[in-house]
Amino acid sequence: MISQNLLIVLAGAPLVGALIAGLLRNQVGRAGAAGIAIVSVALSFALSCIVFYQLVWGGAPVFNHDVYTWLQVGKLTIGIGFLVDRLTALMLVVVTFVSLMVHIYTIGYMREDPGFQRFFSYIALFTFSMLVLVLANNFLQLFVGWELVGLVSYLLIGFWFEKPSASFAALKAFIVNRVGDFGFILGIACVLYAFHTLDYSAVFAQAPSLAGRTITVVGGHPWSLATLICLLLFVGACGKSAQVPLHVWLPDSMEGPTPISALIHAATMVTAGVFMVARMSPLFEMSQTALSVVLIVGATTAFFMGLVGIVQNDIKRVIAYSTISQLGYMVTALGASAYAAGIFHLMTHAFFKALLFLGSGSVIMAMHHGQDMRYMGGLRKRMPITYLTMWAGSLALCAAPGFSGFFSKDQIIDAVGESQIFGHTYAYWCVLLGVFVTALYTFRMLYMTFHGKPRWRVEHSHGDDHGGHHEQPGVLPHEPKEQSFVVTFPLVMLAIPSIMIGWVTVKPLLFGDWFQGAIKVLPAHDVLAKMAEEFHGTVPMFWHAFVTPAFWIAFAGFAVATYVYQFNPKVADRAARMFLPIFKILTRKFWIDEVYYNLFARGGVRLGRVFWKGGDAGLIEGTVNGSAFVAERSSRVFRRLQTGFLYHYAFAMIVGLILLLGGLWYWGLR
Amino acid sequence: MTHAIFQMVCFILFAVVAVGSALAVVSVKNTVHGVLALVLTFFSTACLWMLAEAEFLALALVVVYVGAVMVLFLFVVMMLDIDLEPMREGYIKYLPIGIGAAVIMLIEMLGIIGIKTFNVQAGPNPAGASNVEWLGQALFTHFLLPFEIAALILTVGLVAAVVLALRVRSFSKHQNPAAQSAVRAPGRVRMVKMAAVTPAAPEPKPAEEPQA
Amino acid sequence: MTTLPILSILTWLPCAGAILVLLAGNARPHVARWLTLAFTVITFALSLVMLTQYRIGPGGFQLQENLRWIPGINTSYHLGVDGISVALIILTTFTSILVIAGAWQVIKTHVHQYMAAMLVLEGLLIGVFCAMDALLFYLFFEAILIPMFFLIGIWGGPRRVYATLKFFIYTFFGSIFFLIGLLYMYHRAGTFDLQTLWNFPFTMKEQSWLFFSFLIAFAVKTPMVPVHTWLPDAHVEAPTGGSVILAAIMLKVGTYGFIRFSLPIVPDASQHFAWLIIVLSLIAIIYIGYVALVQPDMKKLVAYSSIAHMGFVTLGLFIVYMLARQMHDIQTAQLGVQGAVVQMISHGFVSGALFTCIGVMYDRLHTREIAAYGGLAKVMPWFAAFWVLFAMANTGLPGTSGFVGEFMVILSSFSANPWIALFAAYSLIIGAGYTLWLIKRIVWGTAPTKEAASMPKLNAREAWVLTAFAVAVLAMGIYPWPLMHLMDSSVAQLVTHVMTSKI
Amino acid sequence: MSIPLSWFIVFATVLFCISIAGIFVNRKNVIVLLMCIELMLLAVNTNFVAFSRYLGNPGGQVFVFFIMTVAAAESAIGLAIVVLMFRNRRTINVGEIDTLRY
Repeated sequence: MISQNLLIVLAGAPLVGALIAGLLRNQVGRAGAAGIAIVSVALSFALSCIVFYQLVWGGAPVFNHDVYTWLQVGKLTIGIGFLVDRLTALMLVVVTFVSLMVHIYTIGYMREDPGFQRFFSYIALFTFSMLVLVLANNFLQLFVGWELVGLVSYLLIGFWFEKPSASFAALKAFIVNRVGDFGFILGIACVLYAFHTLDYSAVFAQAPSLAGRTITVVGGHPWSLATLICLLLFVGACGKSAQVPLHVWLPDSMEGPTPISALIHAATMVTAGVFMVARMSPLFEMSQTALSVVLIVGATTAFFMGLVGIVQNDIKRVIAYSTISQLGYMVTALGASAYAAGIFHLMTHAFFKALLFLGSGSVIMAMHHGQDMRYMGGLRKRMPITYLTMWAGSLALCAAPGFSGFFSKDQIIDAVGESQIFGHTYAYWCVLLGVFVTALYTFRMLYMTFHGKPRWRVEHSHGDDHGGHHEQPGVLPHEPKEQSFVVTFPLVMLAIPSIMIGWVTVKPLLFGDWFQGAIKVLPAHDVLAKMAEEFHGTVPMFWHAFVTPAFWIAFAGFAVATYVYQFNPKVADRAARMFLPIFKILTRKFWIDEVYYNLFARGGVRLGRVFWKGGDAGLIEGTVNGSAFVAERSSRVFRRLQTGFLYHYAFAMIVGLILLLGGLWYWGLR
Repeated sequence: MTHAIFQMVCFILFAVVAVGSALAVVSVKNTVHGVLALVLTFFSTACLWMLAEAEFLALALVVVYVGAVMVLFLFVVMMLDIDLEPMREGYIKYLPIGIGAAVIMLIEMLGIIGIKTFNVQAGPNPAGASNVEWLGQALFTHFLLPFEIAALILTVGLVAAVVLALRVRSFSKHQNPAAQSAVRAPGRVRMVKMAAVTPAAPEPKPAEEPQA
Repeated sequence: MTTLPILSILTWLPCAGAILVLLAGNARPHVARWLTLAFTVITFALSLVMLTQYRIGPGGFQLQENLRWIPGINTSYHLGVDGISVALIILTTFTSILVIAGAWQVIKTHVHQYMAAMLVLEGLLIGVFCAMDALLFYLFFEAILIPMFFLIGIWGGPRRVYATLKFFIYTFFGSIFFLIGLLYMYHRAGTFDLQTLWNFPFTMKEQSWLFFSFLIAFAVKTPMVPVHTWLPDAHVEAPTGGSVILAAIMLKVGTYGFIRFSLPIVPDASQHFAWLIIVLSLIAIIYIGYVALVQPDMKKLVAYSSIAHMGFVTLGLFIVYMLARQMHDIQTAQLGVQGAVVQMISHGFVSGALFTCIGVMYDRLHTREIAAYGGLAKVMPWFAAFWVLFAMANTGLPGTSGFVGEFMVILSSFSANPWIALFAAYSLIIGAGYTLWLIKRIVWGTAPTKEAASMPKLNAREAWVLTAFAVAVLAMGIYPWPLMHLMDSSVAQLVTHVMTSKI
Repeated sequence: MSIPLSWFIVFATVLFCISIAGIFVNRKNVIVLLMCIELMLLAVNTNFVAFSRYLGNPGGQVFVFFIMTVAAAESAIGLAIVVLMFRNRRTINVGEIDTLRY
């Protein structure tokens, strides 16, 4: 039995940590703030492990209770509470573990930053928000957590708020996320309309009743209610999980400090969309159309955003596009009804992508906050731990057999192959070719960063003619060197699950009924069940990998990257010239940013100006002030009647009298 | 019968005089003559009121108007040294308009009065012997409050006329007893704090006289 | 039940205080300040006493006081409160304290008169929320204009005369129609008593006319598009305290009027014309959102955002007909009305806080131009934190009060028609757009001038005021249930009343 | 009494119209204007007297009494104003008194 108090402590500890680190930052000092935040998150992690243990091995039943009533109108009651089933428990452990690692890492990364305490406050607050989201037992609380993580993401992207690009990126991230939330809240409203409740268990219990229910949105055309709900909710997922076309904020979010990129924009927050769709599996299963949309969007994201990653030069942006692409994989899995595979990839991805980000952060620190890979290279010897762990993460990312990513991604590809839903062929090719792309950009990044000759130089003297050499790319004041223990420890800690976790979890997670009702799949869609028939254990799966196309495609990517970036770098330039149009499209990221900026941001401002000057100041104020003007002008005319001469007034009176008498004579005597 | 004819003749006589003198009021050049013509109008109208058996009012008209108001007019006209010429300008120009308006109004009024009332005859005099008694009965019973108010209005009119016409000569010297009796010590005496031993300092400026 | 006439005391105590404060005179501003603060605090305490005396369970109108006032026209001094009014009264008394504290040093000339005007305003506002007689309501409704007129006209900015006149004539124009409506109702029903009028069977034609007479008055006051243009001007010119009161409470008078007059007295006409209000509300949300986006003046921006947020209130109120009458979904109808009322309260806190923030900045640099500020996060870190909090509340972030009302209204409007919800939810995007762009320009970045870079930090008084607002905003966002519970039965009664047709 | 009512009324009407014409033609002389007003009041009073007699109601005559009171007060004040005006502006020409002009 899971105790409610334990869960409150679990969720509340990071909040308390955040409040102390944030509000009392001057009182507790730098060390105090870091210590409190880390202890609070460590406590959460420990409790998460306990919960996980109780649920999986301790035989505890699913916990589903409200802590307090948030809203009550008539019979409708919405509370703040906890739903802890195995899906939640898995997320809890992943979130708190990665968060803990990032907390520790932050001590090193943010050492010299004046906003040290603020940073700890934010990430602890983030952990709390994420726990609220994960633990939610109703749509309202889900939305609360959903928006809160968006808030913290906003604050952290804009952490270095004096940089205009950072505050712009923060704004962009928030607003693009809001576009997603716009769909999400409508989805919630639709759920309320359909079920008259927002409680998960009640909604999911009634979900089958959705079949055949319709709603008329556009005159005369009944839409399937289930499809509408799912599509609206999926818009939210698109925003949060950076799926096409709402992915634009994630690359820009790299303006934030690197630990944040690892925690929020790789491991946890961006996977909230995936988690949400998996959580809503009973609803999504009701709509074939919605699943198709999910599948196609996910596959498109997986392939095309990976392509963009190939041409990026900023090390963090490469990983960012990789994240978008991997999120695409997860979403594709969801679309193929392989929710468990999606969640599984979510978990492995959390470990190896956090690892990659933290590793890149380590590199960035060594390069004195230079992020451009064109000025890196040859760091292999100088940063061995970072180098090795980055290799481990990269192999996991590329689904090298045996690494965690292999187990998850291979299953996704298989699942998509098995799927019979509309768009599955397209999706299959996308995810398959995506493997090549993944390998290509991953090893490109590795080679450009760690291998080859150094493209940076060190200048010790401060007084030479290169005035501000900090601004000059590739010029370092010190030799790059391996970072301290607080940085390498999390790298190692994350490398271990990146390598190993797949071996122990693939079988239970995917092919046992591990989630026990947290995820519902209709038998007709159950691709994992089909795959289970062909699954003969983890080790055979490992060996089987070498005969799958996915492996060889990935290997091709690896080979191309090795040839081009390790042995013959000129090829890259030549290729760029040869395929200039394609290269251009990729470097400009399909012009999506430009289109959005001009259409929505600039267009919005222009529209606002038109409304303001034309509508408010023109039409309405024109009418209002115009009526005043007319009154004033006419009174200017009419006051001429006031001549001030007595005889004019007398004359007017007599004329009036004559008229009056005439009227009386004419009408009065009838 | 002869009595009736006599009355009618009298009426026509006085009416003609009244109308004639009224015409003179509005047309003569000299204002003093105009006032005198107005006096005549009042006199003849008072006679007409006599014919209507309103003896009290007829006498009051003579006493109040002819005796008081018209004298006032005469005083004012004679007192003020008025250049009459510019006031007559436009007289000829506006004469047609004035006559036109007057005639139109006359026609309208007569039209409204109509021929129907032309021969209405009066009954016996309700006042009986004494018109004054009849009027007094009404005035001091039914109309007592308006009567008092009228008295008040007259008083106010009197005071107002005096106040308006009163000329305060600014150069004349006089005392203001109210201000004298309202004065307090600070208005007269000014306490000055001084050191016991004064070094040779410049003479303190004499304080301004506070206003009484 | 106590016999203490608590509502009368609440209404008239501040007015009595105003006289006392005036007696303090111009020479002793400090006496005036402390006296005013004392009166507002006492009034707030009394309003809490009222809260304890109000029995939530049965709902309905309680603590009633009914005295003959002008028997000749059958009108009486009739006060009473239901859950909605209780909430609004507490909002009024709470905000008044903060307004007084906020204006402590800021108002330098004629302090005693300013404070007296504020006290009178507070009393009259409480009076509006208690009045149960239409004529009494009208009296308070109109009388509010007087202190506000002085507040803007005397302590306002450079274009205060224009703004004052515009504000006054605009609102007065509206209320003339209201008065005509009132007189007609009296002519038909023979009384001004609200409870009688609620149950009086007006015909459809009468209802339509009355509906528009109410609409013009309350639409101007709320304000709804297209009669909103007085608000930005009034806000820009008003002193901080005036802005706060205007945004936090006075706008609520308009929507409160809808609740007390339009909905219950002319339900059939309201149903018939609900589409009009809904369309206007949606225009307010979207169109005004875009207008707010491009404002170069902070106060105007927040003023426009107030209009957009009031759009949610009117939307929530008039959605009730589609839900309750056409779809027979009383549950969701209640949700909508409840959301509208919650939004009223929440907007009171949030806009009040935002205007206070702007006032704090204005006191330092004496400009409201957005471009004059920047990098507040570095210059005044705590203040920046407050800014971000209130801005987030303005965008309707969960955990703050701004979320609750919007969420409920969007949820319920979806059941009425998905398109309404779609347009309403657009505020999520556009609201975030204008608010956070403002934040980006003033809180993040770097200070554009040396003056902006050396603004003094928050002083204790400002910090306390903002903290009080922050606590209110957060408390309402995290645990809105008590507020809803307070109003639940009243809202339910309103919806039930609205359900029954009069024709 | 054998004089018909209409005689009085016609007389009053003629008097009234004369005074109207007088106001028109003497539009610049305040004193004559005042006199014309007196004339008008006289016409009205005559009507009252006649009606009072023919209806047998003392109210009419009482009213004449009041009208005379007020008229006396009015002409007293009017003349005082005229005097004051003359003293201040050395003229009573209406054409030169236009302070109330727009």
